[in-house]
Amino acid sequence: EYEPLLSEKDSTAVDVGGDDSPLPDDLTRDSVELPELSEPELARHYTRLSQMNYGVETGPYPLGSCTMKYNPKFTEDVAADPNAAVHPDRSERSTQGTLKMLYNLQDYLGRIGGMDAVTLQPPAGAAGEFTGILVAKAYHEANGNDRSEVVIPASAHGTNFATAAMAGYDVVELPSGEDGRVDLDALEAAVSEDTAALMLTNPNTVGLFERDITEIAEMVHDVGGLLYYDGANLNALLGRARPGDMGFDIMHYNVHKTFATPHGGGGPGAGPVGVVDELAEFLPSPQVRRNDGGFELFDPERSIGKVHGFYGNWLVLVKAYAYIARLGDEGLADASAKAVLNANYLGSQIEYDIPYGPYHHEFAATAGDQDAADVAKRMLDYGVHPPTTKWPEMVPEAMLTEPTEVENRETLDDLAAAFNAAHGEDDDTLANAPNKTAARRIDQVGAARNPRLSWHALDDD
Amino acid sequence: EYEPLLSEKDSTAVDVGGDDSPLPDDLTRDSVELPELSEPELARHYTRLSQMNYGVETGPYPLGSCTMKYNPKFTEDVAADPNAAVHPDRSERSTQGTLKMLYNLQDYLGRIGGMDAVTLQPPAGAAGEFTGILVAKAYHEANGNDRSEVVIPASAHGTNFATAAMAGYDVVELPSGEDGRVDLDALEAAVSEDTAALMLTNPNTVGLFERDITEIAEMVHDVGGLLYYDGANLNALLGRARPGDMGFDIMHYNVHKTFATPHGGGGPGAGPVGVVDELAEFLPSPQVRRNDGGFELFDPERSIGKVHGFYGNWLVLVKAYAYIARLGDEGLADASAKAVLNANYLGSQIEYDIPYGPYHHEFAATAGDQDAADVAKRMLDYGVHPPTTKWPEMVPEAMLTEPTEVENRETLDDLAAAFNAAHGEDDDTLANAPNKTAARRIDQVGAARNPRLSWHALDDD
Amino acid sequence: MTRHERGSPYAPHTSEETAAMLDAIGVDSEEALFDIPDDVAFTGEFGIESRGERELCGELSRLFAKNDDLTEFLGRGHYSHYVPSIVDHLSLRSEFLTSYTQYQPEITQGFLQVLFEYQSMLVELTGLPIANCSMYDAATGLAEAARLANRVRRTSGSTVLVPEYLRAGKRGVLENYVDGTDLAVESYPMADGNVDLEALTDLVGDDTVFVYAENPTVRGTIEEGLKEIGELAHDNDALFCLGSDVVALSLLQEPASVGADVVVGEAGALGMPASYGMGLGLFATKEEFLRQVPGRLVGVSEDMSDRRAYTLTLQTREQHIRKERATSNICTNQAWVALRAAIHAASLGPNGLVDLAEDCVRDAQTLAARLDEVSGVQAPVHDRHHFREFVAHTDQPAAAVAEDLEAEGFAVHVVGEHEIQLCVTEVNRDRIDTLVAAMEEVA
Amino acid sequence: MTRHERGSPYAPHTSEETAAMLDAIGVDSEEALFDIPDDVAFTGEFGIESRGERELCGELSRLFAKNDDLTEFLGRGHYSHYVPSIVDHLSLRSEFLTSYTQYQPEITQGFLQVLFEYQSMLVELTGLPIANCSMYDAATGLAEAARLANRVRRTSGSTVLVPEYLRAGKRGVLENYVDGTDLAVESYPMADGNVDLEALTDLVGDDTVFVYAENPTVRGTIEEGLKEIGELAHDNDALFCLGSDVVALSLLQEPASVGADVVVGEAGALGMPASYGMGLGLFATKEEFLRQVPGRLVGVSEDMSDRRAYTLTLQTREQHIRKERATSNICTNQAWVALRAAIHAASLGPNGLVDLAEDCVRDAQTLAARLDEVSGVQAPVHDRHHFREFVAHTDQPAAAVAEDLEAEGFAVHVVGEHEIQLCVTEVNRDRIDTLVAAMEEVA
Repeated sequence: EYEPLLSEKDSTAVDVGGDDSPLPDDLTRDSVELPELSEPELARHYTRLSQMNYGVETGPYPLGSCTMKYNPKFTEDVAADPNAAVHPDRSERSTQGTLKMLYNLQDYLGRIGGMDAVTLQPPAGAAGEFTGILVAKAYHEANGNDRSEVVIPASAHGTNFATAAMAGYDVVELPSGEDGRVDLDALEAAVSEDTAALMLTNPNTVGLFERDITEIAEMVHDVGGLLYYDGANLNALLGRARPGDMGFDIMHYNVHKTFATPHGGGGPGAGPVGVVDELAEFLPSPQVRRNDGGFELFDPERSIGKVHGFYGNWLVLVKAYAYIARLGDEGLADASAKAVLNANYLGSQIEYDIPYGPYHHEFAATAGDQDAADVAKRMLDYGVHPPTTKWPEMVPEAMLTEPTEVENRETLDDLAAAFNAAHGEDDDTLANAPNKTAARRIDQVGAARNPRLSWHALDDD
Repeated sequence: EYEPLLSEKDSTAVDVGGDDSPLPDDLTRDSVELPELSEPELARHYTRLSQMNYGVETGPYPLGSCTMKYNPKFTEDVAADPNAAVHPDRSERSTQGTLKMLYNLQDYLGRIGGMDAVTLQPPAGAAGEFTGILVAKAYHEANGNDRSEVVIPASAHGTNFATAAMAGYDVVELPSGEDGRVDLDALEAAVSEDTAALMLTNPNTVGLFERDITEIAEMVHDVGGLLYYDGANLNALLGRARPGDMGFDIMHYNVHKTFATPHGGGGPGAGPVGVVDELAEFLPSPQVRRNDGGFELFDPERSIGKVHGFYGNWLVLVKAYAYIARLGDEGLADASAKAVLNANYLGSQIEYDIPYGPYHHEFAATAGDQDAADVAKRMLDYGVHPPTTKWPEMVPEAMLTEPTEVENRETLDDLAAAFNAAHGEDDDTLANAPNKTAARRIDQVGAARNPRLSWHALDDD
Repeated sequence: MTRHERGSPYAPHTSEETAAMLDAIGVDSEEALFDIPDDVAFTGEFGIESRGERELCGELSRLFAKNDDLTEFLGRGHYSHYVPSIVDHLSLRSEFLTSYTQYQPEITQGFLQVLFEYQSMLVELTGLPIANCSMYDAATGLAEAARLANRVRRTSGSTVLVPEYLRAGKRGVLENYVDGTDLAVESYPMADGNVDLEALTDLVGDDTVFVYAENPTVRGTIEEGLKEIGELAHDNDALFCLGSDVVALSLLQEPASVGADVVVGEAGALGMPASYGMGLGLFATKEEFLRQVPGRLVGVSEDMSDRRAYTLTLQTREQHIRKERATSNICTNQAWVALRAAIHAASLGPNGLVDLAEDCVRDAQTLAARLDEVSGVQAPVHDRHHFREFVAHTDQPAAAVAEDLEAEGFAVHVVGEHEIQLCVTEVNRDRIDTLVAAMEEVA
Repeated sequence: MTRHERGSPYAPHTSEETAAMLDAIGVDSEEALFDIPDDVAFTGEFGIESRGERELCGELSRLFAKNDDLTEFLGRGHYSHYVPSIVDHLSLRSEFLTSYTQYQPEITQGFLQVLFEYQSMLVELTGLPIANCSMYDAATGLAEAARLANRVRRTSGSTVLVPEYLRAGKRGVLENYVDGTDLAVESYPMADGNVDLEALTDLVGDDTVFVYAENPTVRGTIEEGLKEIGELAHDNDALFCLGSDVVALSLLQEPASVGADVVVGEAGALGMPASYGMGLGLFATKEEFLRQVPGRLVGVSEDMSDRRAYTLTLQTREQHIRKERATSNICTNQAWVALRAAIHAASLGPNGLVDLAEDCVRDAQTLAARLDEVSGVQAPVHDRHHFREFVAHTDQPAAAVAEDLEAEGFAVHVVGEHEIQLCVTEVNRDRIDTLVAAMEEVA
């Protein structure tokens, strides 16, 4: 099972510089030592490694809040179009195809989110959040209205907190209400003239719709703050509700969950940001707009500038566009309907308690007396990917589960069976799981205590 | 581990005909019943099935005489060029690119085999043999010289016998000499005025070079017969010997072994056939030749006609061409050198006897008192693909082993370790192997006794 | 890219490793391993220059760009349907693409199951209980069918009857395959595109071994007298062989229902783009001929744990066991193309498949009607239902019309002095308007 | 293609299954599962029409064909090298492409090992012991480096010094990333393409937190005073950050040897074709800053069977654990691009990598010399060694020259009123002759 490191297969040191070098020796390094292997050896290496990796074509991936749904194959072909492989410094005149696609995607995203203007530049969701908060900051500053706080529900994604801090804001954490939603009294207490923005996701991180969203928006707007929508859960609402209609001023889109772009083991992603008209002038540079018979780039009047060296993760944007165009209105609405159906069906079939509801595309079950992380490890033995565990903290021993619309009933039943099998097992069994995977339980503490982060570090062992 | 059949996942019957049909009901069938599944379900189905399949990127594949070597990835890209995806009935004027590649490949193959003309039409090696024998037959008939026999060494590939029989010839089987090569006395006895051809492979099927090839050729030519070269083992000789120089009149090329085209689990292949000048006029129609500034198709004067409905397996030919052009003279010669080196190295490391030598690209070890097929099954447990077993029959309990040039020393050592581990094991262990594979030993007799050849047949169980 | 500067980029040996291995063998050099007499040793050069991967990809890209960029309205046995992206992605998985024939079923269950499913789909589409896991193409399938008839024939006859309208390539292959037997191939006439039943009745007799008909015909017409043809054949102890393709089979009369003994044809109409005639021969037949079937068969069995398992079976029919008494010399077939066709068919499902086939009828009808409105063109020539393609009459010489159309960017068949043939599917459907406009210019 | 006529083609539900599932849940309809107040319910339409896969592929193919077919001599931070075919084939394996972040390491050892190997290659190339498994791009890498400096700074200062010649995009990102801190970005001047050491000496002081230099510079010159820059920074308790790319690193002075505290830059120079600026930010640093590193790190550990195993580690630096006290908000990074870069680097091996880098020097020299012979052009402008690219002076206005070149099929940068910049690698090397010919026409 064990696949050696490349460096264990070969290590070849090559001298650099010398008589044949095109550079004087003082401008070159001395040597490079790396594996030198043939193509057949590499093909086997990476093929074997791929076999030691779980993807969504291996089985279900119900990682709540993260999750993976099927990535349509044709979107890869479209993204590989050689005519689309252009350099970012080409003239606008010579890249009308690229600009048109970007324009269309800006337009589609605006319609889907109920937003007036969209930037495609942020290269991931967290970068989208950062962009959105910078836009909010620029807006307040433009109004001569420096504010110092961003309000965030305790159950929010960790990125919200980190993003606000990166932008220089103090974070005001909002405790959850008893029903799992925003507590309006707590919100009242939290917002003030110092509030730059409230960051919210809806449905929230346990799948509940914030029913009081209109009041929430009013409360934030009343103190002059802005409402930021974390788009992680927009996949629950397509065609049924739009952040713009709920009173949000800024939002980012999660393209892998909502628009089925592959996650590639951790990226690349894309985090387009939509804003209401009033904020459009602050968006990053450049944006795409129509001109006579074509498309052009322009810098919004009071642009915050750049959040990516060029135009973001182009290939990901192409795939998102292709997905949206493939599904259209009805397909998008159906994707949300089936995502919610699947979550509710799966929730109805498992023996663990689900404290909060009615939930939409995901639910947070509790492992109760069991350790949620152990339950997850045990589920690996049953051949499925487990849910997200121990988060959000408002649910003790949480198992946040999001099956997506692409699973069929049989697979959901398999998932339920895995949950239910673990439900009946003792702590010892769970603590020693998994047993059937390529690697057994991995020592995380040891990894952090004695960091070995390259094959060079292994030589020292 | 078990993956259900598509039909077990879904079976949907669709009525055909009726009011909406563009055809009257008497011209249509009544219904079609097939699985109706979504793309995500199909992606998982075929991905799982692929995981239950061994390919050359999984590990070594030393199936003697058949074998698999690494199939360079770029040849797939080249074959997928949309400009090459043309219909065979296009005009020659509009397919100059296609014709030029075919012309170049004819030319390359001629140089490599020492042949004067080459047809690319046969869609597999066996079809190449058939083409070659039909050419021989046409030649003899054109000389008013009907002949009835084809002489074939007992150790030859089964296709040789079947091919000769398909073409209407009687087969004269030639026993092997004691040294494993053609016995000249036996050959003398076998050839006569009735001999249309001798079919020979060189190195032969236990890897030995037929040292007396010049005398063999003379003996066959003296009675007016032709010498046919089965190209299965040409991969041993590239740049060191050519069938044309040895006196062969006709040959086919094995593109997957010699030129690294993928075997696709059983095809498509290609079996180009080369002939000496005298036989060129009998080759299948059409051939490609140069004309003023371009390329054109033509029918050889006394062509045998067609052996494929169109022009053969185009995609395979493109890949073979790309491989040859990638390697060039030195690469091809080195491929043979390393194939022979690897076979000899592996042979030197195993504990089984190898009765015949000096061998080249492959060797036939004997399992001795063990059952060769059982040894092979046991090798599966050691994670490698086993050799071809029980063939050729001249070696008792033969294990014909051909590692190819793409294996490195470490992999060859792994293979040797698998051989040697089995060598020390008892019959019971071997007979119960494999134990670590997705399926255990499969009942072949039962499969043939009670043939169930479609999912419809399973319904009857 | 490789550790030895010269030589094969796909051989992993460093010179140190080579030396160590030679040492282990006990020889001094690679040359010492070759046992080639001097008089046949090759000391020359092929004169083939090695190119780097990048250079070669560029070279071949430029080479294929020499093919004109034409919209093809071409069929006649080689068809283009849209191949869903999933087919490429899944079939290129190296576990499938780089595997050999399934001689070790325990580690090749995946491919065996795919081939079993492929056979099953053909069984469903033909209504015949046995389908092999492929022939090279439709032509070799037909030829093997005639040879099967020869093996099982109950008559002393030797005549193989084929339609007057038959691709020359198909007939040529058939003639070569029966060259080693005493079978002789003869044509029967067609009437307005379809089989001339009266003429066929006159021709079929004691001497007839095999009657072949196509549906749709090579001219795209849909046959109306299949049952009668089958009865004619059977009444004379001949086999009835029907030629079709995997898309047409999903809509047209089920071969079993009209008495077909063997079905051959193109299964590569699914799974493959236009590929210069590369095909996938389908071959299905009745239970009674099982042991006479050419080519490979995948069957179900059990493993030692009594679990269902797949394996190549009935191999005693095959050349590697039976040698000169084999049913055919075929071994390598078109397995990977069959895998692609199976994935394509599975992607369509029965609804998609029937829809696709119905569109083949409708599109041909639409295009024929559009062309019929063009002055100087009458279409279709045959007063029949059509599938995918049809013949049109041109007042101008057909060759000139085709040449002019080619200059306008379209490829069509020339099938008579004043007859062209056109094939339309979803891949060129949206070019109908421009084709008609071009035709108005040139006809 | 799907069992429900309308709706998502990627949702497998038949209407029967949907009904059964609703029944199991105990509701009547999908609508009943949505808890959305009427006042915010959306009842309109997006107006986005669904297209079939085939139609959409055609539509997008035609769309991208609107991009002109130009030969690009473009660089300035986004580079095209030939990506071996193996990179595409292996990286597209769905086990890699469709996996999520490795939150369950027991079933994602494969990707973790790839990322560990990627980190290791960067450690080798930079000489620094810590490399993360990616930033979004070079710009965000630089920006995160400045933020790291801010967290670890030993001075009370707040000045971040960057070169006068710096891509505007890179500087823009940096400014946004330090917007929430009290850091301020200032430029230092360049002299003949490289760092003006004297001027920099004058500028660096107590207030300096971070000194950034690039090698090669954005104008393609190879820096000669790296050691001095590093010493200047360190003498003032500032961090020295070096920007480079993964190809250049294999040839030019090793960052560790010139005192770099952090190395950032483009690793996407390997593994990716031109992709409109999509990048792969490399980030390497010293051991002492380990716990301040932004982004993900893969480390080695053991499993319960004491076998080596890989895992994401030191996650307490990250946002999902540490929230507002995280080192950065980054979570999704460019993992798959890193995988591609690693496969590309492994395909090249150290010999191939160094050869490639040396060619970057030679090719730039060749092209500059060729252009210098063209009347009206002087190249290179800077009397330095160059890597991949260089600035040329044009007697005509640069914008006009670039526009005329574009009409001839070439894209170049305009970097001054009379300055263009050109980048050459193996992918456009064979177009040098035609470029020079075009330049003779237009210059």
